[in-house]
Parts: sequence; structure tokens; C-alpha cells
Amino acid sequence: MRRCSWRIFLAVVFGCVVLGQTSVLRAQAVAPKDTGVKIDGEYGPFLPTDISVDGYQVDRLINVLHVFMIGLFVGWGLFFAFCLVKYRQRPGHRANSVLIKAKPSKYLEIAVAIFEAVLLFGFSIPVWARVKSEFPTDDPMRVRVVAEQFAWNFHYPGADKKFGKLNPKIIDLVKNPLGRMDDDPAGKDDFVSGEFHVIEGRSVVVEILSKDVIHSFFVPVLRVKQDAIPGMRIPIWFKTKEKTAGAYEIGCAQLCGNNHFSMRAVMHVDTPEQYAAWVKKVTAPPEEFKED
Amino acid sequence: MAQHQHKGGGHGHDHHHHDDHGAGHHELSYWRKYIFSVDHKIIGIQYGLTALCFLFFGFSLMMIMRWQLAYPNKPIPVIGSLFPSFFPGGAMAPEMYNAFGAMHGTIMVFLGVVPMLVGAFGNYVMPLQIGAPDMAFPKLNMMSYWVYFCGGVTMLASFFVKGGAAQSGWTSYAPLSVITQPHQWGQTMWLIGMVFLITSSLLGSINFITTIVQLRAKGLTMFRLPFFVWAQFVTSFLLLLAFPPLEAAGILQLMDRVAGTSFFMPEGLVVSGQMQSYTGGGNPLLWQHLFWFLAHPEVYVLILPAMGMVAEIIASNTRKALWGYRTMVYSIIFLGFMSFIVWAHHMFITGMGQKMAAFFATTTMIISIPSVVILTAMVITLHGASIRFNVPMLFALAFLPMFAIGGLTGLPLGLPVSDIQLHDTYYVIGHFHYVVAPGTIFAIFAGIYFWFPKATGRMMNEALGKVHFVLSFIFINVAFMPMFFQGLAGVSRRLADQTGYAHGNAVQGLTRMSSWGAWMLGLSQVPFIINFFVSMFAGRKVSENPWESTTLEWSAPSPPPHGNFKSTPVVHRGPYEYGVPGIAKDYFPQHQAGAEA
Amino acid sequence: MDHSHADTDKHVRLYLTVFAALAVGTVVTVAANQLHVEHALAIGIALGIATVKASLVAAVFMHLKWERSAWIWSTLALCAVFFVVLLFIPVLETSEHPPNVVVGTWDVLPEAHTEHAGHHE
Amino acid sequence: MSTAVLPYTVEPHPITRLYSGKLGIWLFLASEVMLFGALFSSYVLLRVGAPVAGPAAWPAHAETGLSWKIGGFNTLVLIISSVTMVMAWAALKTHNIGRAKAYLATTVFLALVFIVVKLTLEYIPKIQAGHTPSHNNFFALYFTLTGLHALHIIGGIIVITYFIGPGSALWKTDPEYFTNRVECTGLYWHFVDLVWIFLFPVLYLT
Ligand code: HEA
Ligand code: HEA
Ligand code: CUA
Ligand SMILES: [Cu+2]
Repeated sequence: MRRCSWRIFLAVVFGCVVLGQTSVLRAQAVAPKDTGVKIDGEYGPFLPTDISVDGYQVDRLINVLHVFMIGLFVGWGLFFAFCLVKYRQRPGHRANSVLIKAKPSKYLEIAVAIFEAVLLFGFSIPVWARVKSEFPTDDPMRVRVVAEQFAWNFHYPGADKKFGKLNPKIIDLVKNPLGRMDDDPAGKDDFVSGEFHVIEGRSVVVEILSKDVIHSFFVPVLRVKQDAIPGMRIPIWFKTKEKTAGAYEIGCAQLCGNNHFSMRAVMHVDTPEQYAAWVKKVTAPPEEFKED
Repeated sequence: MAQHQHKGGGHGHDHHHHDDHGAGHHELSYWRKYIFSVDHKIIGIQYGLTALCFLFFGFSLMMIMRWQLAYPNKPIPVIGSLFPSFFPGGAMAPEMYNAFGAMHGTIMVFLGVVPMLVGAFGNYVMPLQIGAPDMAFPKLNMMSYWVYFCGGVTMLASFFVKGGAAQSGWTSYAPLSVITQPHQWGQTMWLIGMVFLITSSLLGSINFITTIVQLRAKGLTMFRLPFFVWAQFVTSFLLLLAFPPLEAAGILQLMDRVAGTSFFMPEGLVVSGQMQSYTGGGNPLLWQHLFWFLAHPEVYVLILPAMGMVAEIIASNTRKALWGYRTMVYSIIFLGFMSFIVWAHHMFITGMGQKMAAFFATTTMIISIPSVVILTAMVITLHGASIRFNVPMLFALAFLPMFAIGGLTGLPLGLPVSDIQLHDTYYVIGHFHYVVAPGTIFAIFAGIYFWFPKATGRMMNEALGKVHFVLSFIFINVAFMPMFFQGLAGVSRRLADQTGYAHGNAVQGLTRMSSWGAWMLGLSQVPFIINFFVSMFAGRKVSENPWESTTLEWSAPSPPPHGNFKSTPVVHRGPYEYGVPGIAKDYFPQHQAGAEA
Repeated sequence: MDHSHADTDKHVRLYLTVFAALAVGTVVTVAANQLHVEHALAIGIALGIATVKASLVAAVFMHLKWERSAWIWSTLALCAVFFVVLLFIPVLETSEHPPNVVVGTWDVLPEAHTEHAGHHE
Repeated sequence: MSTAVLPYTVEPHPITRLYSGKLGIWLFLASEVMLFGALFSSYVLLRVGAPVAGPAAWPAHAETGLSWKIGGFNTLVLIISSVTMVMAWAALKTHNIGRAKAYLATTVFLALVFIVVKLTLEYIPKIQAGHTPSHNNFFALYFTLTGLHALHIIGGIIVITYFIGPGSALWKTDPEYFTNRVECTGLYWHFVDLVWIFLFPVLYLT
């Protein structure tokens, strides 16, 4: 009876793994849906493609941590398994009531603490400082990203590199989604698009706004994520690597309502020529405010 | 047993003189005995059954959601056609997905696990373990159960009001949770329900602390307390001091929704192109601070009593004293204290400056150390033991590596830089489910199997229990392990359909695997449910100490009568004196006088 | 607390003294407020006096002066610590954003709402 | 054998020196400190972070129309009620239940005065003047903070009234227990007074 039930368990485990595997394989063949654009980059069960100059720092920290975690877990698990087997209850065996003095555990705990300190002060804090305050000075592109339920608006300052003023009262979802003011000279050459275009190899400063609720600007291939908080303009920056031209995904990472799941946009990393062509296209009069 | 409660009232101090308690009393009516009982054991069982129902319900919501995740927009088999008003066309609309998700989180945390760990196990076991006749304030105890019950009913009712249940996640971030005002009542009901639940927890925690401080048996010093009691003690302080800020936040959000104030609303909110009438001047991040000021301590409320139960079960089934008991106690106190100053690690991505991020990352790293210490102590206890692999022990043992996976994956989330990529992805979902599901839920199962004979006088079936364990262990991992890979791939949480994203589509197979894991996990609970109800009436009868344990609850009859102990217990030794040399039996109960060596 | 009648009489006298002190404190707070000193200073004075008054209430009316239970004192200490932690929320939120974060979504502030406009006298 | 089922409801525990109710009420007050603490901290955040101009700006003190006279009067009323509360307890200590009841009744009366003044001279005129909670965050906080405080007062009124009426039966069977309960109620009452001592300058004066 007992042996039989163990066999059933094993069969179930096996079946489950097979089930899991086949469904994994099957799904990878399915093409991305309805973006209209073919998305570049490689995606799978680990970190996706990285096209930003600083993204490796995030990846490195994640990788180092996981190696550490797996090492700790395996070592710890081996000891655990050893105890389970060696000290199982059986006739003639009695627990050793003399408490062992486990010095190694103390060293292990101290080692863990030291390692965490190294990760914190060696990896995390400096990188965070760089990401948060060392804004690029090499003439970055400037774009303003305005989130709303359930779309991303990309506001470009145009040739004068100055953003025009925004006024919420004159917002018109079709003609003027951001409430740009006509009488503001700085805003004369601005344009707004539902697509995000940046130039490869050039740093970009993005100012993130939200009109209604909290969203989160997430570009997986850039290792960039920043909440868009209404009532705040939060700048972030990144720089794409050379030779990364292509189309990538932008997602919303913060629950923002019914269509949160579909609040996507496409980031086009352009060569300078492609970019110029695109700007020309969007600023051509009739198309100006068309979205989507 | 009969009892009188005529003199009470007001503040819930209870006090009554009993002449010859025990015999010769008229029986109380059914209502007073089982429904509005003030006996901590009955209240514990009420909490336990209610919480199990909520756990089951919360899990069912999630099993339905997992269909939408695995097979987006396909009609849900059976359920879809049973509830056409919930699932138009048999499939799950995104707003329904959001509602179910928010309610799953809320129900699991506030209506399932906390009432189970604190309300049920805390209430039932803790007074027995300290040798008390009851809780310090029995009427207050009854009240906290009924307030909890009202909170639960409010939450459940919110599924049926206009606009359906709350849809802003269990975190209810403003402004999303506020702007739904005109057409959604669910969020308001959620807030009112939370106020009930918070009140209930506050009453409970006051009662727990007072009981532990005042009613310990003679000779039971603080450092002779079972670890479980310590865990309850620290947990109660977390509930006592962390919940009120959420109550405050809840009141503010209610005002925003009902009275049109702008506590969390900045100026110039534009929804669908329409300027809103809020005056503005509020701050959405204020809600997050107040919420996480509770919710981080809350997650330790979810784990500390679980650790306590596991420690009890491990000590009893290794036939050994817990290794490093004192260190564990200091660790858990430290853990409780630190849990108040890490809350903003949930907010790294909100636009936080360097100093603040560094501070909260540091405290987060520090708080992981006491967890490591406690876990390590429990594992070292296994060394040199004589391990009995009974069902409670299996669950307790499984708790250790599962919690380790959950805890370790908290580290990348605690460092702001790695959190950039991982925040709000399935990695977070994986992290905390490993701590709460194979962690806490397993500890709950372990506790049920372990204390069931105390509460009913009957044993649960061992074979069914083992089937339950093995299946649950396998499938809970099938359900949650894929989430880490989904998270690394960049799939955000709370997506009703991830296949629109290329990175989501690439790991859709993992999603399906996870769903199958969850459904099989659901099936794996069948042996448990059968076992639970059948054993209640037909289980093998056992004596008062079937596990041959040392702590006080095992010296009371099974089930313990009103007043708990046949004679007032006196404690002579520490909680885990197993295998004491010179003693014939391999355990030496706390209440037994006798040779100290 | 257990004390004799004589003790109680002494207490009663103390209660009345404290009452006088509280009344005076209230008057002083109001008076100081009429002085039109600098705003921050005014807040400081008012909160300072309030703290003194609150301490008196806690010490005498709430009997903390005579309280010798370590449990109550530790609960209060814990509570005090976390109260201070709570007060860090506004400190963090108003001072600790990275450089360049701007408060306010829009360049043009909305004006008074029509529904409220009439009430600004 | 005549034992209380639960020890230490009346006599203090030999080690902790507390009867259970007293520890319970202090724990409750600790949670209240955190409740009002969170609201206080919200007040600071919203005030410091308020826009400098526009409808959402923090109103200048004169604009709020809150009268320090009414506030000051209510402050005194509450302080006196605290004194009468503690006197009631002292009367019980000298076994004078009649005097204690008179003091308790005075306390309730003063509490009612507080509520009535608050309602008729403040809430109603404010709302009629359009200074509703949604007017701006100052009034939102004003109504929330004082409203919550008023709820505490009402709770206190109910409990104290109970001890004057049906609750006082306990005096005959167990005077010491009754005294303890009044002491606990007093602790709560003084705390409510203490909260007001902070609310008054924060809302009415600055
Ligand atoms: C029971 C619940 C529980 C527990 C115990 C924890 C424990 C921890 N959590 Fe978790 N957490 C949650 C529940 C929990 N968490 C929930 C519910 C959320 C999401 C909320 C939401 O957004 O909806 C969350 C989210 C969350 C975040 C935010 C993520 C984000 O949104 O971006 C972070 C970030 O720091 C974090 C960190 C941690 C850390 C560092 C621990 C540490 O305490 C863990 C410490 C433990 C260990 C380190 C393991 C012990 C190690 C071993 C046993 C092996 C080593 C052995 C030897 C050395 C011998 N958690
Ligand atoms: C304590 C907390 C807890 C617990 C135990 C669980 C348990 C489970 N959770 Fe939950 N979950 C949350 C808290 C919890 N969850 C929270 C807070 C969120 C975030 C919500 C949000 O986004 O706002 C979340 C979100 C969440 C998601 C993400 C949804 C999304 O982001 O879109 C998923 C996805 O799979 C999920 C799955 C599961 C599964 C499969 C279980 C399973 O492990 C369930 C296992 C349960 C059992 C095994 C119980 C069995 C009980 C019985 C059988 C009772 C028997 C009855 C009697 C005897 C009477 N959960
Ligand atoms: Cu926008 Cu989610
Ligand atoms: Cu946390």
C-alpha cells in the first residue's frame, strides 16, 4: 500500500513536469499580439535583452545576488537534508540532548551580514546615486512622458528644446491631450506623439508626469522603471548603446484601472536619420495631434 | 461547562466569582455556549472555521483568475456559465480580474491568515500554553471575533453592490481608489470593512498582551515561555502599534471618497480629459506611507506566529530542545522592532532620493539577519535529533526551505537598484507567495494537524495527511516557482492578460504551468477537507498528550473544559526539556515537579 | 494604586493645582498668539505650552507620576519611539526627493472652483 | 473554594503591580497615540506640502474663521471635565459613592457642553458658510480631526453614563473593582482631553 502510493506521487510529479515543459515550448512559438510593430530583442524566462549603457549594473547586481542566494540555499539545504536522513527516528536512536555548540552558524550569519553590506554599499548605493542624481550633461534629448488611463503621451520640446506650458483646463482628448497653450512661445514647436522615439547612443532625460492616477513607466530592455505620480514631475535618464536601433516595448507597471494590462507603447530607437524623418512626419500639419 | 457572565459590561474587564466551578451549574443555552461564547477555546474555533472558509474562498477567486491568465479571454469552464452576471460571455473581463485580485489579497491577508494565526491558534493555544484559565478579557475576545465577522461580511457583500468589489489592489493606492467614486461602491465597502478588521485586531492585541503579561502560571517566567507565545507577544505589539496608522489612512480615504476632500488628491487631476472637482493640495504618496507603515509590519504578523508554530512542532518532533532559544527570542523581538522602519522599501520606484533609499535599503538588509538567525537555529535543532516524520512535522519541515526561498528572494527586492527591474513584477508575487503560501499556509496546516487532537480529542488521519502533504508540496512549487522567471522576464503583476507584451508572450507557457499548479493544488486540498471533517467525528481517540510534548497545553484534558486545567498548573522548568539525562521518559513536561537534573 | 485617605486628600489638592496650571497655560497660549510674533516661533510656543500641559495631565491626572509598572513604561516608550518614526513621514516626503523632481503636474494652476468661488470673503 | 476564574481583575499582580484592566487601557491608549499620531503627521505633510497659491493653498489664519474664543472655551470645559473625572475617582477611593456620582455627572454635563458648542457654534455655521470638508485641506483636516475627537467624547459620555447608571451596581458587590473601572475610564478621558490640548493650538491658533 505504502509503496504503491509513492509510485503514484512520482507519476504525478513526472506528469506535471512534462505538462509544464510542453506548454512552455508550445507558447514560445506564439507570436506577439496586436502591437502592430514587430518587437526586437530576445525574451524568455530570464532577464531580457539589455540595450542601455548602464543596464548591466542592474543585471550584475541581480546575477551576483542570485548566485549568492542559490549558494546559500544549496549549502543550507544540504545540511538540512543530511540532518533529515541521519537523525530520523529509529529504534535504538535517541536524541542527543547535549546542545551542540555551533560556532560555524555564527560565522555563517556574520558572513551573510558582511556580504549584504558589500552588496548594499558596494553595488546598490553607488549605482542608485548615479541613476538618481548624475544626470547627463552631454546634450541629452529631452522628452516629457505624460501617462493617463490608458495611454502614454510623449511630449517633445522641438527645436528650441523648451517645453511649452501645460494647462489642464484646456485639455481636449482629441485635439490637445496635454493642454498645451497656444500663446506660449516656448511651446510653438512642441509636438506630442503616442510613440516614443529616441536616437541610439544618445542620452535621454525623460520627465514623467501623470494626469490622473499612478502609472509606472517601465521599459524592460532599458532596466528603467519609474512611477508616474500625479502632482509630481519626476525626471529619469538613460542612454542606449550604439547599434541598438529597433522597436521595443514600454509597459505600465502600476495598477491603474481596467485597462492597465493594455497600457503599452512602443519605443523606437532610431538612427539619427530615421529620427529626423519621423520628426518631419509627425510635425507635418494635419497629423500633428493624431494619436494611435 | 457552564458559566456566568452577569456582572460584566462596559470596558470588557471581566470578573466573576465562581463557587465550585465545574459541577452543578445549569447548562448555558446553545447560543451562549457556541455562538456568543466568551470561552477562548470556542472563540478560537470560531475564528479558525471562519478563517478556513475565507482561505478557501480567497483561493477559489485565485483559481478562477488563473484561468484568465492561462487562457486569456476564453470562457471559464463551468464557473463561467454558472455566474453569467459576473462573467459576461463566460469569460473574465479586466475589471472583474482586478476586483478578484484585490479581494484575493485582502481576504487572504486580513480575513484568512491573520485571523487563523492570531485569532484561531493564538486564542486557542496561547492561554493553554501559559497555563491561564482564559484570556484576560473574555468579553472583549468575543467582541473582537464578532467585529471581525462583520468586517468579513462587509467585504463579501461588496461583491454584490453597484460596480462590484474594490478594484484597486489590496494596497488601494490613491488616486485610483478614490476617483472610482461615482460608480463604484466596492471601494467604500472595502474601507469600512477594513475599519472593522482593524478594530478587531486592536481589541485582540490588547487582550493578548495583557493575557501574556498578567496570566502566566506560577513559575512561568518570560524565558520559560514557549517560542510560540513569544511570537504571539511580538505579533500583538505589531498589530497594536502599526494598525492605527492604517485606520487613520482609511478614515482619510473614506473622507476623500464620501466627503470630497483631497487628502490624497493633487491639484488638477484630469480623468478621461475631464478636470475633476477635487480642490487638490493632497499627496498620493501619503497614502502609500501610511499603508506600508502598517503593511510591512503586517507581513511579519503573517510570518512570526507561523515561525512560532513551526518551532513548537520541531521541538516536539525532534525530541530536542530548540537550539539557541534565547537567541531566537532576542531575534524575534529585534525583528518586530525593525519591522517598523523598513516600510518604504515598497516605494523605491516612487521617486525617492538617495538618503532615504539608502536608509531603507540598509534597514531592510538588517532585518533579514534575525530571520536568518531564527531559521538557522531551527535547522541546527535537527542536528543530533531523533526526528519523527508525522504529518505536522512534515509540514513544519517543508516550511523551512520554502520560507528560505521566499526570504532570500526578498533580498534583491530590498536593494533599490535590483528593485528597479523587479518591482511590481511577478518576482514580487513569487517572493511573497513563497513566504505566505508554502510558508505560512504550510505552518497553518502543520498547526492544524498538531493541535487538532487537543481541540477535539481525536487524531487526524495520518495517511490522508501524508497524501495531502506530498501533493501540496509538489504543486505549490509548480504554482509559484515559475513566477520568479516570469518576473525576471519583466512581466508586471496585476495584468489581466500578459500576452499583449512580447516578453509576456514569451513566458506564457510558464504562466500556464503556474495555473495548472494552482488548480492541482486546489485538488490536493480535497484529502485535507475530508480528513478534517471526518476526523472531527470519527478520528482515533487520544489521550491528553498524544505527541508526548512538554508544554502546558498538553497537560490539560483534550478537549480542555471551561477553565482549562483540572488544577492550577505550576511550572518548574523551561519549555523544551526533551531527553533530559536521568529521566526514563524522553520528555519532561513543564508542569511536572521533580529532579532538576 | 493603593493609598490611604490622607494620600487621597493630598492628591486632591494636587489636582486642583494642576487645574490652575492648565488654565493658566491655556490663557498664555492664547495671549502669546495675539502677539503676532513670527509664524514659526508662534507654532513653537503653542506646541511647547501644549506639551507642558499634556505632560501635566499625563503625570498627575493619569497618575504616571506614581506609576511604577515597567510594563506600562515600556509600552509608552515603544509607542513614543514609533510616534517619532511616524513623524518622519512628512520629513521624508517633503525633503527627500532627488534633485529635479518638481511638485505640481501643470504649469498653470487651476483657479478657484466655481462651486466654491462665492465663499471666499 | 471561592476563586475568581481570572486573577488580577481587582488586585494588582504581585510582579507587574497592575490589575489587568489598567494594562489593557494603557495598551489601548498606545494604539490611540499611533492613530492620532498618523493624523498629526498627515497634517504636517499636507500643510508643509500645500501649494503656495490657488484654491488648494493653505488658508491664512484669518481666513479659516475659527474663533480662538470658542476653542479656548471648549479647552477649559474639557480641562475642567478632566478634573471632575479624577475627583470622581478620588471620591471612590474615600468610599463616597454619592460624591463620585455627582462628579461623574458633572463630567458628562461638561462633555455635552463641549459637543453642543462644537456643533452649534462651529460645525453648523462653518458648513453654512460653505467651509465644508471639501473646501480645502485645512477644513478637511479640521473636520476629520475634530470629528474623530468628538466621536471619542461621545464614546466617553456613553461609558461614563453607564457607570453612573446601571454600571454602578457593581459598587455594591465589589467596590474596588468598580473603582478600578472608573480609573480606567478616567485614563481614557484624560487622554481625550490631552488630544484636544494639541488640537486646539494646531487648528485654532496657528
Ligand atoms: C510573510 C510575509 C513576508 C515576509 C516574511 C517578507 C520578508 C521579506 N521581504 Fe517581503 N513582501 C511581502 C511579504 C513578506 N516579505 C509581501 C506581501 C510583499 C508585496 C506587497 C505588495 O506589493 O502587494 C512583499 C514585498 C517586498 C518588497 C517590495 C518589493 C517591491 O514591491 O518592489 C521588498 C523589498 O525590499 C521585500 C523584502 C523583504 C525582505 C528583505 C524580507 C526579509 O525579512 C526576509 C528575510 C529572510 C531570509 C533572508 C531567509 C532566511 C535565509 C535562510 C533560511 C537561508 C540562509 C541560511 C543560512 C545563512 C544558514 N518584500
Ligand atoms: C496571505 C496571503 C496570501 C495567500 C495565502 C495567497 C495564496 C495564493 N495566491 Fe495570492 N496574493 C496575495 C496574498 C496571498 N495569496 C496578495 C496580497 C496578492 C496581491 C493582490 C494585489 O495585487 O493587490 C496576491 C496575488 C496573487 C496573484 C497575482 C495576481 C496578479 O498580480 O494579477 C496570484 C497569481 O497567481 C496569486 C496566487 C495565489 C495562489 C495560487 C495561492 C495559493 O497558495 C492558495 C493556497 C491556499 C490554500 C492551500 C488554502 C486552502 C484552504 C483550504 C482548502 C481550506 C479548507 C477549508 C476547510 C477545512 C473548511 N496571488
Ligand atoms: Cu497605467 Cu497601469
Ligand atoms: Cu516589506
